[in-house]
Amino acid sequence: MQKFSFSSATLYPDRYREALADPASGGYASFEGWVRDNNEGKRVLRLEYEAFEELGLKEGERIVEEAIRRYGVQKAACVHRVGDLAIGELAVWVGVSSGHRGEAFAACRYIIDEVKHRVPIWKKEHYLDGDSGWVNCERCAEAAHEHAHDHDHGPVRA
Amino acid sequence: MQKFSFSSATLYPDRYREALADPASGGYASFEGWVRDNNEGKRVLRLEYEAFEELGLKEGERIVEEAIRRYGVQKAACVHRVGDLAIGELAVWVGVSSGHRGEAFAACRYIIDEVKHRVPIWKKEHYLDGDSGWVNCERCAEAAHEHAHDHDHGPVRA
Amino acid sequence: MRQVQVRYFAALREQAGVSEEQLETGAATPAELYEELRLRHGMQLPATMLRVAVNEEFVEWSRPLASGDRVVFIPPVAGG
Amino acid sequence: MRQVQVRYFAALREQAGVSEEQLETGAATPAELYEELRLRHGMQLPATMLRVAVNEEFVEWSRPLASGDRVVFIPPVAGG
Repeated sequence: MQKFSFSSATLYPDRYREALADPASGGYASFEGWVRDNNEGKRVLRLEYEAFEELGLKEGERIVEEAIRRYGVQKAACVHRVGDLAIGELAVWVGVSSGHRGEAFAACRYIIDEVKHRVPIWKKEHYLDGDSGWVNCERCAEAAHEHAHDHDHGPVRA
Repeated sequence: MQKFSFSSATLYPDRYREALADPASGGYASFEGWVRDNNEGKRVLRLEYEAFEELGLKEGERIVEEAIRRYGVQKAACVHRVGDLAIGELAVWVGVSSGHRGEAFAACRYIIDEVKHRVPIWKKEHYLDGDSGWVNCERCAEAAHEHAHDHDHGPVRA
Repeated sequence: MRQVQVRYFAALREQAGVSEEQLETGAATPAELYEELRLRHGMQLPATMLRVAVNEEFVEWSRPLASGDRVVFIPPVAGG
Repeated sequence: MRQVQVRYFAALREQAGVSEEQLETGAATPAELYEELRLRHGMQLPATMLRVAVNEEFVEWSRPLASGDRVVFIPPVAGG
């Protein structure tokens, strides 16, 4: 399987795991990110992931290759959902097979941490109170509000 | 699901994972131990797991409860195969769901480490060269050989 | 003047009100281009909160722009 | 004399040639019982390599044995 990919349809960890199976690997660590019903005290109803896929694929593949090299694991891969997701749905899957479990855990952790920080993916949460917001982008939200406000009172676009 | 259990049939991680799903949990870490085709330089053909199940269930449940308390994770469970296993088969599964991924990884690691050291399960490997042995029990094997040797030359039993 | 393509994602897409545009610009670098586009679209996010990619690779804000470049300004990411 | 049940697993089961037995013993503790059974079955593993459980709980080797106790000697484990 591809070391990193995006999917606009439901993720199936059992299928991906088969691709990582190796008779020389005794250990398999995986991580899944599920859509939570809350974030920072707000009730979340659903969310959207948007990705800059062309760059995301390259950066994601670099991360997985770094993990394989750094921890000497057998195989590793990551799949990230894009589009609309409901509560409880699987947003991201990471799997690593290795001869030793310590390295499998470390590589898996490395991949999810780096993916969250480096791959151009954005998450918009829709809240119970009708509000919505781009996660990690508090000032983006502020800016958007100010912009909308300005807009109500006159054109701001050139 | 039970926090710890044994199974004499194939393990199905996808089913167990569903039991750990929780709308408040954003992270799920899991570990699987697969039967490797080699151990300490010897080619392994198949293996057997034998367990003292009555005590194993209690000790396994204690370990999972310790992990939940210690790392504050939402839910956790472990299932261990017993009986005859072929190369590549799933021997043990651990899953942990949690609000935060750091704790999910730590709890998962704790459970597999403790299960390997504390739960009364024994693994017998059958090698390509026709030999076989109980893992972690080098002196058991020696003792067994000496016993067999003695036995050829005269009764040692009372 | 250079002909460049700009794509917008997430918060920037919503602020710009467009997901992609072709434009003629006198901007010599992504930094200059972003300042130009902020004025045009009223985007209020400062460049310090963004990263920038040209032709599907992360680049420095000071990298010279050439005609035909594909530019993407990247707001704070939130995968996983 | 006490009536106890002993179960054997893994390497000990193979060495003892039996997986379970009921026996009358004068042994007052699991430590004494194991020495008695080593002689009877020719098991060569020293008690220092084992743990012991009575009535499905790990116990000290010096715990007093009572009639009806279920004893298991536990060779080095290898789960996972």
